[in-house]
Amino acid sequence: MAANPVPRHERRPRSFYALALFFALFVVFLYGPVVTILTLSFQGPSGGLTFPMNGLSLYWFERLWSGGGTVDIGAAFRRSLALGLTVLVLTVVISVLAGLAFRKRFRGSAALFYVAVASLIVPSIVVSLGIALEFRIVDDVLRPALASLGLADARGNSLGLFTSGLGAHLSWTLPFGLLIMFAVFNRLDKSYEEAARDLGATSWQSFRFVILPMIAPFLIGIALFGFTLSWDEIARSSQTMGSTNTLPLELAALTTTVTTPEIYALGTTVTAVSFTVIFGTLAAFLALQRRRRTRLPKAG
Amino acid sequence: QEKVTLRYLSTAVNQSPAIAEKAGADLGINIDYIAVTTDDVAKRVITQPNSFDLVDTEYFALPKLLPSGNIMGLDAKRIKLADQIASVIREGTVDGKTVGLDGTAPSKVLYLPSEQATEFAGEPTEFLTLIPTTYNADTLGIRPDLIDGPVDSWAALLDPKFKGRAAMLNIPSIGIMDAAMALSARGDLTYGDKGNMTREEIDKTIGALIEAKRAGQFRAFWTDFNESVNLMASGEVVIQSMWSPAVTAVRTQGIDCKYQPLKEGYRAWASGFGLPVAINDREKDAAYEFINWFLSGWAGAHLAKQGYYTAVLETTKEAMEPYEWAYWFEGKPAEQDILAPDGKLLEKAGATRDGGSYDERMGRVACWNAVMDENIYMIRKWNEFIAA
Amino acid sequence: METKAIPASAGVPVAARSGARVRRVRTSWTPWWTAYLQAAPMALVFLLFFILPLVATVVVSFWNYTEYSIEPAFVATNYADVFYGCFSGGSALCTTFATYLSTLKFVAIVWVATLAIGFTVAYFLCFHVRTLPMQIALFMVCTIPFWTSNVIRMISWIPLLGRNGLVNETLQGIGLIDAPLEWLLYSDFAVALALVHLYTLFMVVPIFNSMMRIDRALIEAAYDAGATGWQTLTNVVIPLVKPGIVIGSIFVVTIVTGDYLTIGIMGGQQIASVGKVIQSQINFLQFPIAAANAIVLLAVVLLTIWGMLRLVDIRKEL
Amino acid sequence: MRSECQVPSAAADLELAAVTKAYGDTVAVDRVSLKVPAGTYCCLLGPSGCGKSSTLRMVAGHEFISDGDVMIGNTIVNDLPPARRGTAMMFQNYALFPHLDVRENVAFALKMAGTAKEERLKRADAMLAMVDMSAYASRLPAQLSGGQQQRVALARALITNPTVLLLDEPLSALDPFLRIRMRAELKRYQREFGISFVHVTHSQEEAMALADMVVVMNDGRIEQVGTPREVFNAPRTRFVAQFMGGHNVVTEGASAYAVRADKLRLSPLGDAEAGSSPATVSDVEYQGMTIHVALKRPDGTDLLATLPEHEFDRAPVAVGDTVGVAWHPHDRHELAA
Amino acid sequence: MRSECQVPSAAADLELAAVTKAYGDTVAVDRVSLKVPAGTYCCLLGPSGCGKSSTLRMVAGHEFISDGDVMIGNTIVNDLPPARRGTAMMFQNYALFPHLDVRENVAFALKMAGTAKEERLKRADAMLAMVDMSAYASRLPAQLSGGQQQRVALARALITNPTVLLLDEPLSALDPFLRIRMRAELKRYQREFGISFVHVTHSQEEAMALADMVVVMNDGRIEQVGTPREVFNAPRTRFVAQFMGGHNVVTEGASAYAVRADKLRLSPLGDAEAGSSPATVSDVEYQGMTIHVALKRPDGTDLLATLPEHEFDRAPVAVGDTVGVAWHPHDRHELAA
Ligand SMILES: Nc1ncnc2c1ncn2[C@@H]1O[C@H](COP(=O)(O)OP(=O)(O)OP(=O)(O)O)[C@@H](O)[C@H]1O
Ligand SMILES: Nc1ncnc2c1ncn2[C@@H]1O[C@H](COP(=O)(O)OP(=O)(O)OP(=O)(O)O)[C@@H](O)[C@H]1O
Ligand SMILES: [Mg+2]
Ligand SMILES: [Mg+2]
Repeated sequence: MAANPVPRHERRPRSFYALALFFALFVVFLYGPVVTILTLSFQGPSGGLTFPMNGLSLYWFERLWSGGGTVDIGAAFRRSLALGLTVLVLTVVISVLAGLAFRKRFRGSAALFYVAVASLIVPSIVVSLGIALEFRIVDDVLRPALASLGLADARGNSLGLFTSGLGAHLSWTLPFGLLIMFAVFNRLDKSYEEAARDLGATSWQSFRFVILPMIAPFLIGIALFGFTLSWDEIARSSQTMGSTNTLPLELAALTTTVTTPEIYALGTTVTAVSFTVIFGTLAAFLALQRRRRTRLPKAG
Repeated sequence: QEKVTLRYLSTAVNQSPAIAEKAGADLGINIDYIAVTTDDVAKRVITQPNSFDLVDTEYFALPKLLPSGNIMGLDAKRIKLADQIASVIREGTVDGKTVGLDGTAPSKVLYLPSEQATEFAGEPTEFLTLIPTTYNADTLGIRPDLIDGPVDSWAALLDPKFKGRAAMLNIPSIGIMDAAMALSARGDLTYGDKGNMTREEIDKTIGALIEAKRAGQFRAFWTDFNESVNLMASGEVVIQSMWSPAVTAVRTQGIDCKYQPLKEGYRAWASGFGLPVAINDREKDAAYEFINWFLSGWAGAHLAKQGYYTAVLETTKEAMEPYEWAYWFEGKPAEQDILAPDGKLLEKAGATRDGGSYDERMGRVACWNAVMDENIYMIRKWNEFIAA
Repeated sequence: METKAIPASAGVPVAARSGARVRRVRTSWTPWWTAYLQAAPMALVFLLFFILPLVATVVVSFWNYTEYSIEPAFVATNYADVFYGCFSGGSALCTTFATYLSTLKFVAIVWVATLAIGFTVAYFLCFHVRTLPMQIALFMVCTIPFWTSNVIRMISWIPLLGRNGLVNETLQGIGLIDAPLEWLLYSDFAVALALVHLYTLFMVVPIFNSMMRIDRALIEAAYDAGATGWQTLTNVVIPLVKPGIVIGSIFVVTIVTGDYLTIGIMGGQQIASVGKVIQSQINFLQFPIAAANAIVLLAVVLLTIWGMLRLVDIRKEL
Repeated sequence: MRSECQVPSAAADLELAAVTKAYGDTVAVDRVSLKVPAGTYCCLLGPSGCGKSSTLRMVAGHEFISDGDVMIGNTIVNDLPPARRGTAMMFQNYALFPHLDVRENVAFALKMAGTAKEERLKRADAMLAMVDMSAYASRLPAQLSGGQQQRVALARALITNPTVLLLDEPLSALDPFLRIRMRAELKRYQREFGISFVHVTHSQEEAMALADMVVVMNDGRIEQVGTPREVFNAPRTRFVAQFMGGHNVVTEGASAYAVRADKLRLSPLGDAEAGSSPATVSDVEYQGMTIHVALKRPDGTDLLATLPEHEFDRAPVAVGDTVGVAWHPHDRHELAA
Repeated sequence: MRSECQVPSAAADLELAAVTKAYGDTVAVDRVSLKVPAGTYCCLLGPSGCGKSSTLRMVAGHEFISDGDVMIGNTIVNDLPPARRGTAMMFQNYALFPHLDVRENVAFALKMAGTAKEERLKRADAMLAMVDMSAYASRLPAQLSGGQQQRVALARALITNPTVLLLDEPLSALDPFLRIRMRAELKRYQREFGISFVHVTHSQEEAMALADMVVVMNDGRIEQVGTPREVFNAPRTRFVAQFMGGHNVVTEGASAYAVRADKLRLSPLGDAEAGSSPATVSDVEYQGMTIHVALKRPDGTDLLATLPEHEFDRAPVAVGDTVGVAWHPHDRHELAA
């Protein structure tokens, strides 16, 4: 009865091809420009900011590395890295704690939630200005008062990488962390905690031995968010970093001021760091998953 | 004891790694550069007075900085070459003749009655606000290869011939003076003091700028030295007010760029070292030591070879090759190839410097960068121009 | 029932209990304050770095200022300055309105563009890519740029769009144009392009998320009822992804409204934006008027969001 | 035949000819041929993954047919879009549009066809009246109970006047009590409308209660087609016997036969009847009217005897007892495989 | 009595005294009093939302008791944490820790109690051997089938030597075939360990098959407690009769009585037996061994008759036929409410 032994082929609708083309163009749009600067960063020593390429070399990377440029990128790089890592750790810890709190009922939970969402949607420049003002007031008003009590230096500036800067970044990363925690905990059945308690685990044990291992892969996600959001943050950093600049601020300043392909070399380097972090995280995530699945010999 | 570190706040353009290196070798002092934009220098001085030990800022910012009480007078007695500082800075004269003093001329804001004063003295005293590092006279930079016909007046900045290929300096207090130079050159307006306009003058100036902007005169605005270099080098812009070293920087890229002297004269600027009130004694001593070293020749020559003028001309001359001095300061044709400090070729033998000698250039200054009394009003109007 | 001895810790023997009782009802095995303790760090961060700064902004917006200091006071002059000339009836638009208009123009352009692109991309990923691994892989391809530096992504346009940039050279090379296109860089076009490039992902992600939640059976049910592809889109898909659209829109609108960097760099510093105004006022140390501007900006953004939220309840989405 | 024509649809036969569905390399449906006469309640029955849904969805047009033909009436519908096949589908979770109210859900197909608003709402209301849901016309699906949702889904499917209604596990989302009630309703509607229902289920109880025609599937193929009684009383294969439940499959040499659990007779070992063999009681489950006695024969075969309560009470057995178990030779039913 | 003591736990009675659970204003469990003697298999049976889970969870200590007392042995455990009550709970989806392998899951309670690693793994292995899962000791839960997971969950719960094992719908996650198999295993383990099982279900079939003691709940209260046969044969209330299924509730004046569906006898109207009344057949459902005939009396009462296949075949009826229906007076069972 089966007349044709070869099954028919299923045809894709025409819209598929149109949309696939659109998608391809979108990807080109997304990556194309970055590819140009990646290419241009390998200009020869006499190359300029635009095509055509004048030779092919690592000259601009060397210059960047040797600090031959106008500003100390290395220091900004290290500052951003330190800040990013601090933000990463704090974001993970604070988000997990808050996530745990939201599993229970407590007064003010709705308010806290709305504040978190608000922190996400209030324009960053406003938050940044607010923090700068707050610290200005602290310095202008509180500091002399504290100084008269001998508690602080009368002159001084409280704005800084790890005071206002850190706070500004947390106000940006924590809402993301919290929302991810919601997603994670929504999918985490309460019966696991009950089972742990049933088996004699204390609250801490139940967190340490049950909840934490179960949510660990998602914490990697939060960590990634925390780090990259901080690593790339500009608007909130703009007024809050005090006497130092983070890498993106430095970059933003340089975009208009550097006259050589060194800026592209820098761009390439920064992109490389981002990619390393992303793929490192992904690899860690996958490794965790795989270990879960296959760390054990197949039995029976 | 550990080496002293001086946190040196200024715009990026004033921060030569070579100077830091040499100072480190000569004095055993670490120079730690903090690079920010011109506006930010002033902002830092006011809001974060203890975030630096030495500031290199422009004289025109002083009327804003001094009242904040964050800047301390420098003791002239501790500056060995204090009385050899160029007369144009000390007195506003070049070769005995008074130059144009419109705006915040350095001579008006150089002296303080006491170390901690918050008002200017008005006459020479023992305390100096800033010790000059570099100064120069600005004019229009052009791309002769992309422009036909001569340019000889500030009016060219607003000339519709350069529609879409001119740029404006977006530091309001300086930008408006460029505009004023252009407008008065065109004969549209006359000003009492271009550096201290009345509201009416501001309104008219900005009105004219808005008109030009709407007509598409400007390609871009810039706020930073290197930005102007980029715009010029990439050919996006063919005419704009420029800083002399910026022209030099374009030229080192092998691009034809001219620092065009104009019949109305120059807009001058000067910047110098200041000390924060909050400085500690050890850093203060080091700062004086560094300033004295700075004035002693090597640093001056290093900067002069980028096109800046320096505080103490005598020591600069000593530290330069005669042919270099002749080219940079005397307006003579270069006897040999002129090289930048990093060894790149700037000019072939035989070239002369745009605008001629030091005296010719500084002698023809028409006004100085300034902060006006109506600054707040002016900034609001400037924002209107940006928004237009 | 009388059996063996009970360890003292193992509870209260029946006999030991009094008859009358008012039960104190526990509701959890963890002490009541645990939740507060756990929420405290986050609450504290938001208090210190979000609530108080906003309060400070409101307060300072009523202060006085000079060139170098701010002074506690209660004056409305800053607001008057913000709206200087706006209500005087002059024919020209005042600076603030012009600035907002310019900013809103970008918001509108970028919103429409990101929505169109974001929706199409999400739709393709969701309904035309068949296997989940492929969907995830392509989704990752779209999201990875989001994790890399915004500044770098922005400036990468410059070598492409300049007067002597790649695009102009190419177009001239193939003889499509004989003079370089001036409007490619330092123009509204450049700004819009860069903003779309930077922020389309903020649309793609929530819309994709909403779309993935649509039960495939609903689409089949629509086809079953005779709907064409387009009818399915307008009658089923779009109504169901509305929450995703709203969330994406909120992101794009707030970010673009507050943006000053992209508009600055890509607009050749020639284009005004509210963020830039605030930023330059901060640079000139005019904190109180910057604060007043920030409050006005905040009000505008919140009003917009409030309007959007009236369309959709996004809490369901979280 | 096409759904656009708004007259009550002519009943028509549904025929599958060697229909095959391959997902990549896995063959989900393997050359299935089947004829469902007009007006039949047909149940596709089988374990999870046996290809029931795939078969149904190929008929509906939601799955591409890899090979073979689907005919409705005398039209090959392989390449027709779902709405033009004269089929309508009721989805497992009903797939009601959550953003439309009940009336709009029901009127959806008419709206798509461009019927004027007034007309389509009128017809939707009429349809809702038929399924007794008029009172809920302006509720959203989320505000309905499972049974109510089912009725709306039914109304929505029937408004297109389909020739064949396809139902994919329509009852599995309901709780057991509702499930039994809704079962009766489905059967009633099928009778009233006089069209064919093709109903996918993995519950043999459901299939037996509802179907005129049961199609037992396994592993992409049809194992047996017949009336419920045929299938239950005369399972053709070991698989069918086991899957239908209530059967003991006894292997004897190379062949096997099935004996219904209620045909087994237990007797005390002492006075075992002829042909009985000993077995140990391994479990006794009370089941209300009947009692299940699980037995183990010395050779390891498990047997299940279902005894009416009164019969069990006459000679109760307990776990561990050894009893004689026997059945009439004419209750043996030989199996093909 | 405490779970820490590692000796096999003494069996103990479980007693609920006027236990109440209120969630805000809704009273989920309303003064329930119940005594489950040591070593009993007790099923809590009732429709969805009747408070079964709440009751069980109060016993387990996962829900706080609004009023009343829970006693295990002669200790009031109201304020004891779950692990110190001598209860253990098996969760509906088993709640096996997905990141721990089977052995670690089972040893979890011992680890929490601080038992040395070697010791606890040894005991876990012993427990796994008891539930026949030794071969899977180092698999992760995700690599197990539903039935295997259930056994692990059982082992994990039993390793604490509980006095009472609490099970909340332990079989509902399984497919129907597995469900029946696991049912038998649960019963076997209960017998082996000799402790009480309290098992929540909404399936009367499950309850009847398993329980020594069935507790029928409705609306937060207990409707009836008894052995499965008592409850099925002598439902105390209309609710129990209806809920257990297979019963007809006949109202006669103010009182009502129940008649089991298999006690109804049908006869052709012509030669109706004494006491029979006419009724119309509204549905005939084939159920394999039996046939359900739904009837409607002229006064509107619905009746259900369950006939063995052979009896139905002797005098088949079809939908629409009118028949006489009758039952023996001694099959009437008077209802309290
Ligand atoms: N989209 C798909 N891609 C690949 N394989 C599929 C797909 N859909 C179904 N299958 C496979 O085809 C086989 C038959 O699936 P089908 O859904 O028809 O089974 P079913 O009988 O409906 O089962 P269930 O009772 O679980 O719904 C299964 O082995 C399934 O894994
Ligand atoms: N945490 C809670 N908050 C408020 N009400 C609740 C909560 N848990 C249960 N209820 C309500 O209490 C009643 C009894 O719930 P319970 O879970 O005990 O029922 P159940 O018999 O187990 O039902 P099911 O068979 O559906 O599991 C229900 O009406 C339910 O809505
Ligand atoms: Mg299926
Ligand atoms: Mg329950």
